[in-house]
Amino acid sequence: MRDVRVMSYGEAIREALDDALAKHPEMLLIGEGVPDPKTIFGTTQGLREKYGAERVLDMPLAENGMTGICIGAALAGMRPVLVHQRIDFALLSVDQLVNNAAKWHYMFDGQQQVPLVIRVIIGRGWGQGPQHSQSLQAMFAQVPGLKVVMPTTVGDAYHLMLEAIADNNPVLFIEHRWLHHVHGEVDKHRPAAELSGAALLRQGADITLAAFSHMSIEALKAATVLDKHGVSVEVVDMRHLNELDVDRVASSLAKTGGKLLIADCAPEMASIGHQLLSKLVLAHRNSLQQAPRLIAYPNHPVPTSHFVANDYYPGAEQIASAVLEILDKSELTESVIRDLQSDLPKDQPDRSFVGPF
Amino acid sequence: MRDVRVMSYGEAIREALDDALAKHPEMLLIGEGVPDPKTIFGTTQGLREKYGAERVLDMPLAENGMTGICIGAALAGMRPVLVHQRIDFALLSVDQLVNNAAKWHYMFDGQQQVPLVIRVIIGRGWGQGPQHSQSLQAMFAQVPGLKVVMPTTVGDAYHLMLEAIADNNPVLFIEHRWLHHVHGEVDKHRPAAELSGAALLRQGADITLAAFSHMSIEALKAATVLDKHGVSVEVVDMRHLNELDVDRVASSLAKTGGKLLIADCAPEMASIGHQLLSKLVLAHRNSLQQAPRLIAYPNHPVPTSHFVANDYYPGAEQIASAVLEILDKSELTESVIRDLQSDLPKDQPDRSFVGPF
Amino acid sequence: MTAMSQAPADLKHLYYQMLRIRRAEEAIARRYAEQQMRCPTHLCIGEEAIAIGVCAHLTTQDKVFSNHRGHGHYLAKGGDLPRLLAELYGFAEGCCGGRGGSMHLTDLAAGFIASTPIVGGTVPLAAGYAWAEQMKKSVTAQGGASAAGGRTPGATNVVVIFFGDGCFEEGVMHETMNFAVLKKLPLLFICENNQYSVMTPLAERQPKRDIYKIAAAHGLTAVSGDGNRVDDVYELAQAAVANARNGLGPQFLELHTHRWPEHCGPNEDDDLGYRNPGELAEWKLRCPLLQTRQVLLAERLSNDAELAHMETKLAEEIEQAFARALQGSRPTIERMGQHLYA
Amino acid sequence: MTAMSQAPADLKHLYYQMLRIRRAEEAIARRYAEQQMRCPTHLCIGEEAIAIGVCAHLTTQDKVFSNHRGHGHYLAKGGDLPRLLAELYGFAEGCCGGRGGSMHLTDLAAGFIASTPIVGGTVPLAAGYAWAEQMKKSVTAQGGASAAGGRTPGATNVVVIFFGDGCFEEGVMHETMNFAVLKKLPLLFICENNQYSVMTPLAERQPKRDIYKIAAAHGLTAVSGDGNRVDDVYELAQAAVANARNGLGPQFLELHTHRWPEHCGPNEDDDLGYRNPGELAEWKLRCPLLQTRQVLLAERLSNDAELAHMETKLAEEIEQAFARALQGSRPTIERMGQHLYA
Ligand SMILES: Cc1ncc(C[n+]2csc(CCOP(=O)(O)OP(=O)(O)O)c2C)c(N)n1
Ligand SMILES: Cc1ncc(C[n+]2csc(CCOP(=O)(O)OP(=O)(O)O)c2C)c(N)n1
Ligand SMILES: [Mg+2]
Ligand SMILES: [Mg+2]
Repeated sequence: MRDVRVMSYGEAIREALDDALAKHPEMLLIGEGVPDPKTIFGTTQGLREKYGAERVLDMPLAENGMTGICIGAALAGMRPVLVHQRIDFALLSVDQLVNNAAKWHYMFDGQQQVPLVIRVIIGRGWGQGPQHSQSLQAMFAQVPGLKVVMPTTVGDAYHLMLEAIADNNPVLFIEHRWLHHVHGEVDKHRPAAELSGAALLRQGADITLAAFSHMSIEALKAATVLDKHGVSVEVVDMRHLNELDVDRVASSLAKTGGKLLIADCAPEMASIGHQLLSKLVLAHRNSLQQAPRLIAYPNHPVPTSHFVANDYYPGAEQIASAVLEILDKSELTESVIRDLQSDLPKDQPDRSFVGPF
Repeated sequence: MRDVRVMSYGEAIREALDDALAKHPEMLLIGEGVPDPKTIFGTTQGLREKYGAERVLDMPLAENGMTGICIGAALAGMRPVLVHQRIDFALLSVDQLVNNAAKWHYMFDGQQQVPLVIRVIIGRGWGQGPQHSQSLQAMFAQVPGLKVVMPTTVGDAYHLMLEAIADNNPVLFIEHRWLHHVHGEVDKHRPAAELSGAALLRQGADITLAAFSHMSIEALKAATVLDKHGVSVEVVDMRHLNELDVDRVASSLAKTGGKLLIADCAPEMASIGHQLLSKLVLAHRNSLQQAPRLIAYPNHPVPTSHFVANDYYPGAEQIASAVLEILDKSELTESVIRDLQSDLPKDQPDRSFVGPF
Repeated sequence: MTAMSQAPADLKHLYYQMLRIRRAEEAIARRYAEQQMRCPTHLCIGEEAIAIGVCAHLTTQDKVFSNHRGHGHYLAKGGDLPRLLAELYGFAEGCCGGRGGSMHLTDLAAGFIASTPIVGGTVPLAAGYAWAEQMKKSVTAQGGASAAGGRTPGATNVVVIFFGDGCFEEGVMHETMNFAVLKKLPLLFICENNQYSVMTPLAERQPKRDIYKIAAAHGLTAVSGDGNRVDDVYELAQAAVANARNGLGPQFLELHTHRWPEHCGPNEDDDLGYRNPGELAEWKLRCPLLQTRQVLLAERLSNDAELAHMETKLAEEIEQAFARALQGSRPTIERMGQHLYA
Repeated sequence: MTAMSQAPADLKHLYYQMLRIRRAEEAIARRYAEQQMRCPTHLCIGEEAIAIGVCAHLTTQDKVFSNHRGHGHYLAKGGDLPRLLAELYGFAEGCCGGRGGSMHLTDLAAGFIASTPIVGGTVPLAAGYAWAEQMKKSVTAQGGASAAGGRTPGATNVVVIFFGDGCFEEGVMHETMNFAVLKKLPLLFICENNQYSVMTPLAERQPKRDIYKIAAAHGLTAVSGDGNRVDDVYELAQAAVANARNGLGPQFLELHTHRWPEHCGPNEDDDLGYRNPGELAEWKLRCPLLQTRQVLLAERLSNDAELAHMETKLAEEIEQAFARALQGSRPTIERMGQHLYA
């Protein structure tokens, strides 16, 4: 039986929260702005009205304390989902996340558990600048005991959110701001097995593109155009960050002749792509037949000025160029780039977006 | 002109702080316990008496606030050195370190600067357990704008501390608790050029061992014994974490036939060894001629029980075994391990250590 | 204009300064719709009296730190208007070279050190800066340096931190107050209590009790007042600045006010219904400009013609500031790669 | 022994409980020298009255959170002594399976949820736990569940958080107090003010003002008292527990006391000179046990023979607890790999 509907990524999150609130009477949804009229970019809309102000609530500006309070509530049997509108704010709560949430089950010998979801949003927007658009996923993905998921597709957003909430461990759920606008299918009866490991977003024969979050969308754009030019790209989405599915990448590489491009939405020095590549080399030394490449952001904070957004953020064009270089087909670059070009500035995900967030 | 003296790593830190306090009238030394009778494992001894209570001082238990206060003082021209007795406590200050200190110079277009040193101590001890012996170096090493140094030798401890204090940028200075007891030479007139990049601790021909902090000491132990068994190991100490010197590793590999072992003092998933390996593969794809290996801690928090310390922490024995496996000389393993074995429990750095810290 | 007036309260001058912020903010709001200032922008319309009433007592040697809602503080402290606007447009000539936008302002010459948008982020920095000022003073005092600007010998520069009621919930606030009292820092905490954090009312975030009384319990000299009366603010700040300057330790003012526009962006948003019905309208009646204008006219300190002249003068200044800002140049990504390290 | 006495103050019983902690701590200190308890260990000798006076009012349904100095709280709440000792030795039978040592204790059956050593780390957890208890009550109340143990209908379980004067400096303390008052949580903050954080005296960390008055300004019901008089603590805690139980919101007790041994480890360290001269000696005269014993004898509530009998009984219990603990088994690294995820 299938129950497939098309919706936006943001709507999928909302629907997952809705379904989970209905399913788990002990679930709480809490965060700055959760019940306000802007409803965290629409993702919490109507939930307070439906489930009551005791379960769907705002909170004081106290990220570390409130994280600890949610951990305490989780220990007592609640199932809190704590939302930060930007991952930058979660930096205030690293103490509670790393010292407590991630370790609690372990350090008390399995006697206690912390079913806690932390929703954080990364990514660009209108000149969010150095303190409001960091890409800190790798920092959190290296903490033993903390699960970190970063879904790309609309279907994954729905199902991984449900999974995260049902999980009896702390899960950091990372949404790229620009994914909220993307539309796709949600099949509520999708088998759970499809949610583990990396996700194969597109089959291809010439090269493996292992991508993260919004860069998977860019990778798909590039792949579509490259296909028209006779280049077949396989896109693997690395949605589980604390357990990178290198086996999946290796088996793709076996098909594509060991040619690998990694595309991440983070500065190079903060890219979890390094961990992916290293683990691949350690576990599947012969999987690479050619020099791999990593596309990431420059190694400095994000400047606010929209004039440099296009150059700061790599996208489908940079991915396509790199693919063609790896495949030694740079003669195609010019025409592929021409096909890819859009006149939408890179500080807007689509025409409907007019800031100021 | 040389001025060489033998001292312990802890004494070298103390002497660097002393010399820097004398040289920079604007330097402050602050931290919980800095002026107390235990003097941060001896590293701040006598400094308050010498430089006064205004410049050498204790502080309230408020890691985030005090980090911000030190940043503010640095903006106003002071040169604070803030000490945390354990890196775990620095997790409370990630907000100020990452959101402010690391970005300030950049985000204000170079108009302001933050000459700040954060001294943190990692490593083992008597059953410090999950919240008091984390190895978080990789988490901090991925932040653009934050310099991260982790010296291994006594000479580097002295000079890199002086450099860190004179630096007009925030520097995280990481000391492994067990290095404090190690003795070595300090040459006060050592040329500055010797401080950049990775440090070649031992020349060798058969394999390259890229190691971090206390694992470099273990690597040297292993190398000494392996040498007697006819195996020549080159040991490269990766002291600068935010700028891993992959070129140095690559040139060593050129000599040792592309055989690489990385040894880190952190859980595997939190190892900066992954970044090292990935960068190496990206920049020097053909430098590896054989499957590399990474030695690190298990992927879970550090359990307190001393009964498992020996198994939790890899050391010279594990390094030697791995070297012999890579070199396909496992027939030597038994006798090498025999030569390496010590009856000192792995929760003690030496006989003089009797806890409780 | 200078924000460094040491003269006794000249209400007309204070009015002019407030009006300047109001008209500048309105102009920003108007032009924001052109979609050329592409960064989050938090306007302070309705809250001008606090910045002006406090900064009136500061010299350029005194320092100010601020938060996401920083335009008013920046201008009140004497920050350069064209460079603020250029920053909003993302030009290289912006006060942060286009790196920060509205939420990151600086003008070192004016003593406006910085505003940044992580709530609470600048609070301890201000304390650290004040601590350094205090230490430096003790050094120059030994060297026999003279006290500046007619101040008592031994007086120091002061540092001011502006923040909101929401910010008061952050733990770092309390860590900072504790240290400030411990060290008797020459520091002023100015809490702009506008009852909202984004769209969340105070009652969903804090229990019923006074903010300033917590500061008082920490050991600060703390009072509250009407943040929409520039004369009140001026008076409270006068005493507070004098106290801080003369070694009496950190001072805390809780000033009640209200933001008129939406939290972030150029528009009003009363239609969203998160404010109590009639709340905004009532606060508009308590407009700091309106109230001051009434006094100025009632007490014949000014007249319609003079007030109209102020408008013209400001309209010109702001017009020119925009013109100047718009001549800015686009920063390149290469330039943006600089200054990672000092 | 049970820590769940609901009876009126039985001073003899309180004395016995305090003595039990004292003797257990002393035994730990003695055996620590054998270098078999290889973990940082913070003893509470000299501070026993607080744990006992507070926990006397709790049922097993009530919960306790604690910090690095947790042995006393654990025992007062009814935590299992042999499992505490086994934990110190690092055995698999320890209350955390050897994973935590002295600084990580738990006994869920007794309602002692957890102690951990990051200062301030457990403070918000206690509030979160209390919040959940409050919400659950509102659910069961709807379901018509009966109130436990002779309590007023509508009364809830309470949660207690023990922490030190140093901890009060952490921002998370204030974040937690704000939320606790906002939600009127059934939560007791017990501040053990022993004037030191490690070896740093209060005066180097906090200005002169009362800790509990800051809590009061936050809106908590807050009082201070003599933490070395178990009868005083008992009385203050009785009122506080009743208030919290009956919906009057969070309560704060600042209790003055002093730690006798070194901050961490089995020895005295008065020779290090960080305490004021004579300070420790004076506090020893105010020993909570000594003071109680004097009352017991003066008021003929007990006699030398009975007191001697207590000693024998406790010596036996502790001896047996060690014997039992020392039968523990060594955990393996394989076992230590388990339970990373639930
Ligand atoms: C640490 C942190 N958390 C959350 C935010 C999002 N945020 C930006 S402004 C703001 C409201 C702050 O309220 P207040 O301090 O009262 O200042 P106001 O906007 O009312 O002037 C919030 C929650 C942030 N920028 N930083
Ligand atoms: C966040 C953090 N900072 C520093 C420490 C080191 N430390 C352990 S106990 C302690 C003293 C705490 O003092 P207090 O809260 O008064 O408790 P007491 O030891 O006096 O009982 C300190 C600083 C820590 N464990 N956690
Ligand atoms: Mg506000
Ligand atoms: Mg104390």
